[in-house]
Parts: sequence; structure tokens; C-alpha cells
Amino acid sequence: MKATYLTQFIMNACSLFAVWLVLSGRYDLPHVMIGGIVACGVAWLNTRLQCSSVHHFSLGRLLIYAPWLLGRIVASSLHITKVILSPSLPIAPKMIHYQMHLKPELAIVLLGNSITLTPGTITVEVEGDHLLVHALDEASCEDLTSGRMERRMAGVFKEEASP
Amino acid sequence: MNAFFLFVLITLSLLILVYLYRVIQGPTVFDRVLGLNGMSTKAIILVVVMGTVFDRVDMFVDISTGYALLNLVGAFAVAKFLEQRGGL
Amino acid sequence: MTYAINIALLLLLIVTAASATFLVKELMSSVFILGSYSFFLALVWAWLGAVDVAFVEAVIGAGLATVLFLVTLFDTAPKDSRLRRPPPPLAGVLGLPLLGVLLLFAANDLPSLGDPSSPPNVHISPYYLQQSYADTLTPNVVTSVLMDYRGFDTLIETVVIFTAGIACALLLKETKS
Amino acid sequence: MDILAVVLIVIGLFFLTVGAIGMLRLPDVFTRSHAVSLTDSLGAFCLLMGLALYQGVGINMLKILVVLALLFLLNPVIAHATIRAAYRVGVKPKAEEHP
Repeated sequence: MKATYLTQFIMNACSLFAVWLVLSGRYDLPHVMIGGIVACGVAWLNTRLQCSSVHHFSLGRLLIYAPWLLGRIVASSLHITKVILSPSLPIAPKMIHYQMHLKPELAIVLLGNSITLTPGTITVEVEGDHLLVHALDEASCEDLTSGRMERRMAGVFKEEASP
Repeated sequence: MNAFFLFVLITLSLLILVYLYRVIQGPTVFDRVLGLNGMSTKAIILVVVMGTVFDRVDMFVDISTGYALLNLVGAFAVAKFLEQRGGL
Repeated sequence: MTYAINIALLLLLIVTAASATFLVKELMSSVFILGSYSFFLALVWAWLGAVDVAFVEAVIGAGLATVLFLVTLFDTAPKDSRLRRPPPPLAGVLGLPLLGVLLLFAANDLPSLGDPSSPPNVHISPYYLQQSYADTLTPNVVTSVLMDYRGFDTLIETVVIFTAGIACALLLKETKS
Repeated sequence: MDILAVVLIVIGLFFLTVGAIGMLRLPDVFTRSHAVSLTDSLGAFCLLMGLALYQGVGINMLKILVVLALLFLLNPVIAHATIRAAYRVGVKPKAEEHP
């Protein structure tokens, strides 16, 4: 428990310090020192507030997931563009109840965010392991209903999704 | 190159005008919130483009970060308010 | 030329938002549009080169003031958040455009933007720009002007704002009746 | 490099325009949110990427990328909050229910 708190504290402080370095743009000693002190203070205040349920989360797999998500965003953006620009406006909006098999909270948050980020689908409500998703038409929600997106997300968390 | 960025600026302003129409016209409150959200995204980009025109991106980026964060606070305030009140 | 077109577009946005603030029916929509108005103003400041003013306008005007208005709306009854607007008085309809024309007429005499020989640019600004770092060791000129050269001015302004805040807190304190 | 930046900016502007058109044409809040998310994700991504490339490698590029990351983290949350509020308040989507 103590070790996880310490690692999380160090991770928080390092990321905050990196943001400080990027945003301040001055690299003389006083500014960098102030940044370090402030980053440690903010991390000290905030680490306790975080949920500590970081399961087997792998950063490397997230780096594989992100380009895949970007590819999906491009594909569905082109689809939505075609729908919006066609004169007859062929939309068939529908609500989908989707049963998830993911357990970690962080995975659910990331999955919901990915769904919202992909044009054509938006997460409306999250109840336990149950997602309510609004989709613009049949083609745009195919990724979700076929379970592809969830399997990818389960891969990030090294979990077995059993659809 | 500068003329190109000015063209980008003008296009973005015109797009903001479209969103402003939705904010003013929108039948429900949520249309207005949504329009405001899209408008703020465009405004954030607009500020960064302005920074590119003036060649001082480091200064202008601060405005857009601040506005992005406060936009989140505002949107949450609206959503919480409307959920508690149960509509307008 | 494009410079002028862009500023004209932003001004058009501002005027549209300002009139829409008065014309919509619900208080909440009015608050949103007021927030967007504030942000257009911030964009104009940024475009004129006053980045710090733009920052304050975006953060306080568009962000914080909107949230404050919404918090106020939390405490009003639902029937109060719909506006019943009486028709505007004739004096306002006639007088306000006249005032606008007068102001535009007065604005004719202002020096053009960025004119190096205009009074504000020859009086004391060159001194600030050249000497402020040597005088105060502050990298940002605006901060040095506000906090060092005009320190007392800023102090009294802060006192005024704090007094207003304390007065509001005292007025809004829940009284046990 | 500059050519690539200009191409990316133009693509971003195109998607922003499509989003605005969608905002005008689509019928209700839920469908309009898709237009906004189109603008937010791909349009903002292409435009800010183009601007970052135009700056060249350096601190300014990193700053623009910070803004981009912020947009990608915050915008889905904002859209979700708005749409959830609309759904809970009882705005009925013009949609068929699917299991």
C-alpha cells in the first residue's frame, strides 16, 4: 500500500513537473526550482484523492491503442462527413444498450471517452457495467457492437474480454 | 504565409458566427450549451492561430489553456444545475 | 485590409451576442450568450495585442462570471428564470443609437492603431519599455508597471475589491430568523 | 514541412466547416452532438497539428501539443456531461431503442 502510494506520488509529481517545464518556457534555476516545489506540493495534496485501483495497466499497449483509435476517428469522421454533406441527410439515430465485461474503473472511463471521441457515437449514461450509447446510424456504431473496441481496451488492461 | 493565416482567422470567425446562430436560436438549453462548447473549441484554435500570426505562440497558448479549463468548469456547472433542477 | 476584415467580423460577433443577450427569453440562455460575448471581447483584445487583458477577460468574464451567474440561478425559483420583458421605452430606442453615433464621431479623433507618434506612445511608454527591467528586475513589463510604478494605485484597487467582497459576504450571510 | 502544415490546416478547416453545417442541418441535440464531436476531434486535431508543424521542433510545438492533449481529454467529458444532463432531464431523442 505504502509502495503504491509512493510510486503514484512520484508519477504525479513528474507529470506535473513536465507540464510546468513545457508551459513556463524558462529554464534558469529559480523557475525550475519553483516548478519542482509546486509540482511536489500539488501532487502531495492530490494523490490521496485518486482512486488507487490501477490494475495491470500497460503504457506500451496504450501507445498501440492510441493510433488505432486515431485511425477509427479518421474513418468514422469521413463517414459522418459523407452523411452530413449528402442532400437527403440519411441518418437513422438509435440508442444502444451495451453490456460491458470490463472491470477496472479506469478502463470504463477510457472506453466511454473513446466512444465519445469517435464521431458518430456518444456515451449517454454509465450504470455499473452497462453503457447507453447514442449512435448516428448503423455503420458508425459497428465498432462498438461487434465488441472490437472493448477487446482492444481489454488488451490495454491485459484482461480477458469474453463477449 | 501571413495572408494564409489571416484567411484561416476569418474562416474561423465565420464558423463561430454559425455556432452563435445555434446558441441564439437553439430550441432547448442543451443546444445552446453544445453550441457554446463548439464555439469555445474554435475560439481556442483561433487564439493559437493569432499567436502564430504575431509569432508569440508561447503567450497566446496560456489564454487558450485557461479558457479550455474554465470551459470545463462552466459546462459542469450547467450540467449539474440542470440535472438538479430537472430542466429549465 | 484582412486585418480590418477580421476585426470587423469580431465586432459583428460582439454586437450580435450583445443584442442576443437582451433578446432571448430565458435567463440561463442570456447567461451563456453573455459568456460568449465576453470571450469575443477577449479575442478582440488578443487581436489588438493586449494579451494580458485578454487573459483576464477570458478567465474572469467568460469563465468565472458565468459560473457565478449560474450559482445565483441555483437559488432562484424556476418561475423567476423566465423573463417577462416590458416593451422598451421610446427614450431608450431613440437615445441609445444617438449616443452610439456620438461616440463613433468622437472616436474619429483617436490616433490610429499602432501610430508611433501618438501621445501615449511618446509620453512615458518608451521609458517603461526601456528601463523597467533595470528598475525592477521583473521580466514582464505590464507586471512591473502594475506592481511597482503604480503600486499604490493597485493597492487601493485591491482594497476596493476586498471591501466589496466583504460587503457581499455580510449581506448574503444567512440570518437566523 | 510548411506544405504539410498548410495541407493539414486546410483539412482541419474543412472538417470544422462540415461540423458547422451539421450543427445547422441535424434535427435534435443528440445528433448535433455528433457534429460537435466531429469538429472537436478530427478538425481540431488536424488544425493544431498543422500549426505545431509550422512552428517547427521546439518549445512552441510542445505548447501547442499540450493544448491539443487538453482538448482531447476535456471535450469528450464536456460532451458527455451535456448529453447526460439532456437525457436525464427528459429530452427525448428521435431514436429507436436497441438492446
